[in-house]
Amino acid sequence: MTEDGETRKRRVDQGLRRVLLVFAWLALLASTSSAALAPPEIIKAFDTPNDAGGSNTITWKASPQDSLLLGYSVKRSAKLEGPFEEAGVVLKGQEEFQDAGLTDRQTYYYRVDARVLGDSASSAVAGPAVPSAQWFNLGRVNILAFIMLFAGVVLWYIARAKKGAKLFIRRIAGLDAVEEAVGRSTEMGRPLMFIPGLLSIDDVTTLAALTILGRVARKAAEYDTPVLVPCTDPLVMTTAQEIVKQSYSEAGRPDAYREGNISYLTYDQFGYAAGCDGMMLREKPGAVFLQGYFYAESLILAETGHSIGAIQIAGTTAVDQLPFFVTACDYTLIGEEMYAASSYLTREPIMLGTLKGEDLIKLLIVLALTVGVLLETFGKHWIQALFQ
Amino acid sequence: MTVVGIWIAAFLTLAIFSFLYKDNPFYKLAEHLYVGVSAGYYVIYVWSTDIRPLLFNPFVQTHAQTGSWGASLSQNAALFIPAVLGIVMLLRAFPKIAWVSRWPISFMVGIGAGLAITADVQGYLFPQVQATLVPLWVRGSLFTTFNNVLLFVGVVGSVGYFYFSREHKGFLGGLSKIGILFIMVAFGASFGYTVMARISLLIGRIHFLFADWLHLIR
Amino acid sequence: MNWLARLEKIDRRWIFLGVALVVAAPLLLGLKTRVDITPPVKNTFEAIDGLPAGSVVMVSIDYDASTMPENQPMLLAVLRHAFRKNLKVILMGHWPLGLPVGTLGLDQVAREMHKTYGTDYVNLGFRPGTAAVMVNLGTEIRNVFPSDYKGVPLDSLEMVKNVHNYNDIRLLVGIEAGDTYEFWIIYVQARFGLKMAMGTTAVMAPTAYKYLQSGQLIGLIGGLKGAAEYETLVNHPGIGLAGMPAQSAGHLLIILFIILGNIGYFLSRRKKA
Amino acid sequence: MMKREIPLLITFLTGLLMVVQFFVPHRPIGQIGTGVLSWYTIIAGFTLLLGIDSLVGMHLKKLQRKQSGWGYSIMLILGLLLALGLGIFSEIKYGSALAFGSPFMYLYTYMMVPLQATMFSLLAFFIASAAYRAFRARTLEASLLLVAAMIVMLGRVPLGAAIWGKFPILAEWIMTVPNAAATRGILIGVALGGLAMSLRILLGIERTYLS
Repeated sequence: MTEDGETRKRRVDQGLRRVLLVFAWLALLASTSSAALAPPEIIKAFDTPNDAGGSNTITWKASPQDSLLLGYSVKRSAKLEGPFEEAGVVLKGQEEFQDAGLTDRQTYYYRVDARVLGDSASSAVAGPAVPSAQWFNLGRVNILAFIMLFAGVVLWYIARAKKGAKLFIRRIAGLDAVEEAVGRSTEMGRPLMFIPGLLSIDDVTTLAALTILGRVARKAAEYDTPVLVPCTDPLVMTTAQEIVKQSYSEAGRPDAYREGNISYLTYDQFGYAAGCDGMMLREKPGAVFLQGYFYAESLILAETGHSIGAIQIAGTTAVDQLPFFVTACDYTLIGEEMYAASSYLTREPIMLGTLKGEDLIKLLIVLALTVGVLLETFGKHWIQALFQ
Repeated sequence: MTVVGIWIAAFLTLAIFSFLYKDNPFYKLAEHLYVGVSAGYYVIYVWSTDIRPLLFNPFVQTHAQTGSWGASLSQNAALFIPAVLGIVMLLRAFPKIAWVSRWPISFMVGIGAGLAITADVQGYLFPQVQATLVPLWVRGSLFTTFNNVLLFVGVVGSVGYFYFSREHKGFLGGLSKIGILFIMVAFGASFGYTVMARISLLIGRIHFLFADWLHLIR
Repeated sequence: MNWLARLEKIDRRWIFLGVALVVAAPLLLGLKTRVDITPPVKNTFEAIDGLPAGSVVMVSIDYDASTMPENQPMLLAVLRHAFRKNLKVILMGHWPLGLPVGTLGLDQVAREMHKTYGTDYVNLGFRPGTAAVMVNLGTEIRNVFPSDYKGVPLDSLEMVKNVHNYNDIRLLVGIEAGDTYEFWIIYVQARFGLKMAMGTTAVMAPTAYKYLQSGQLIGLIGGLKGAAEYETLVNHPGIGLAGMPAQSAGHLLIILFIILGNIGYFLSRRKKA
Repeated sequence: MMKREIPLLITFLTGLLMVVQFFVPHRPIGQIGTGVLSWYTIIAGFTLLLGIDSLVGMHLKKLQRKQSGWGYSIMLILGLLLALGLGIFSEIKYGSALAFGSPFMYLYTYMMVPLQATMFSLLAFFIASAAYRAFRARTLEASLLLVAAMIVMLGRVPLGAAIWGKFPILAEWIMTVPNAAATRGILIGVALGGLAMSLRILLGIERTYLS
């Protein structure tokens, strides 16, 4: 098309668009001025279920002209006849509103207005609705049931383990490498480095990492190899200091423990990465353990660790970062393997008992999945409903 | 001031990049400055966004409302608990009574573990299981049927990979093999997916150097 | 050693150099690429383009340094467009650490287009309380921002003397990296009917799309690609457009290195066999 | 007892309380969660001082012993003092260190931002070197990793679509079907493992953190 043709086409386009716009406005005007603006229908107002009180829920069916609206305004009154005041506004397309900040055991009435600029249409009044608090969240009963089932199974296996039942757990590849890594570092006369991730001790992944640190430090103490633990969280630092100290005394070498090896760097994500990188380059650890919860800094650490020729054993439950550890490290404990590792390394029967419990629940979940998809295939949503 | 700031920023940027060649004094300088400045930065940041609004402001506000420090102290008495636990934490620095710091540590571990129990079930387990419950046969769409079957097999396979109670031989061996294949595809895919965002970051830095610092480009 | 087998062990510093070159070169050379203009970006452009000179546009900085590479190009392109059309710009933000970043961009574009503070643009700064701030601006801007970011009273600034609330603002452009834009829609679009367009990171764009479909947003700029489109429309190539060939080249280079590595691997394996 | 049993009891009780408040919306139990979390934030805030103590102690020691690189330790401590000094000054003068235009924010804009952004951008280099090294078709698994990565990479840029129009669609399919399936499997495992770990901690079976 020539440029001339293109301009012409654009002009026609614009003209068309203008005409359409005028029509749209006319339609809107017609719908608003002639009081044809349809209000929302089927208004329901009731106490919000499963809450701490002070809140009502209002639902409605959207106005037939929903697409033309600005939104809905929910109005509240203590009396059926009013006066109504605005409780809140919601966007078009929505059919529910929670009115919070109310007084329990008081009566409220509601009305929902469909709004356009400069006009609105009111629905019928709904109510009375009386807010109150509940003692148990019925919507979470399935979660409670699952947790009780899980705890029951785990406790049963622990009891069996205590009675001396033999519990088999398969080998986990990354774990056997721990000993090898410590040994190789020692041969090369280099220290070990343990990076416990970015989170604090309220994160269970970090606690699992610290358990692994305990075992690594124990081995290192036997070989008399120093363990460097740079931390980004002061609580992780103090806890790690205690753990490593304990491991050294268990190995009968409390004198070899150096608190300064377990240090705080900075709370800043990339500042921590910069500090760890610098430490790797200068201390040249023979093995680097990247265990814990990591974010984007994972690959910065793992690539630097690789460049100094260290054996790297990673482990994290951060699914987003697993691809980078898998590509850049020698061994990676993937997700649950890391939790398993922390119990596996202790070799205590009770710990293995909890692993067995997890596996039984896993079987049940696979069973539920299998039955569930079959039921779904026939249009039944029973299993689906259990996990709502 | 802006010009000075840009020169500082440019110097630090280049100093960090120099690390890609090898460790050198510039990187060491930038690294140590970074660790020092950011460690200090977070002390101020945490004071300004956590300690002051959460611990001190409630006392000041109640005092402003009631006009009495007594009322302020009694109404916000609960805040003494974290304040005391926080100070107890600092006793770690004194070896003889360091063991007291285990109490706040236990408190924090308890919060984390307690929250994780319900959050793991509500936030991870149930939604993931629910999203996998798809019909294995979708009338009229062979493609959706294929995808759904693949999804189911992939989920069961990768769950199977994490089964520890038995050697991965026989049926379980096959299942976990399927699982690990799926996992590898997933890792490759998310690796590839991230490349774009990472290159964007580098574009941002290089643009800073060329435009804001050197004015080579507009 | 066979040179082909050497492909298996390229020093990673060559790779680093390659990445730096393919990303820097398109930026430095100002390589031009064509990007297809998508309707959401075009609509944003036309919304600004259609405003009469002197109209007030509000720009909200709802991101911080971490997403700067994606968000900043959008900000620059939109500001350039607004200033070229002689629109008045009010800048503000809901992210405490975002405003320094937004101000950098505003000052840069204003300097480059010879605009004066107080008559052509005003920087209000940041106040905490996202939704509350948004709602209060609907009655009187001075209730929230009695003065600008430097403490100059608003009434002494020529441009905003007669600007009191959303009625005096023709369009809001939010540059977004989180869910703040949904607050804008819920508290301002729905309540006051203010027209708005958003520039979001690429990750957020699919979610934001639903507001576009419902007509609550008149336009959407998604990620570096969206910024590149806008730069094309304002005919001022910037980091977004230059970034497109850099992205493609970066991806291609990585793939190339993977292929080279595999060639080296197979050759050396055949040799051993 | 004070050193082990009481801490274990504290863990158990706080943990139990957090579980209970999840199920009981009624006042005051349902509100404990948010209250306790702000307590947590306060305590964690205090611990930063422990970190500073460790960091400064380590570098002062380096200085005293004139260990290699002690010059950098001076820079580190100066940086720390600079941030603290500007922060306290800004707190007093501007009411908040994070107030716009304060010297503390100047430090943030011209030191923290470029340092963070540059460290972050190193990933563009490392993602390339890691891909080159690890993506070798050694085994079936490695080949899948490699092929999936290449397809998704090509599907994300205009260039890929120019080579073969279907790349974006194929990439999208890999992300939404096989990738989603595996991620789901991993997440189910992580959830169960985390649940068991939390349970072990509450019951006092896992007590390494109290060594």
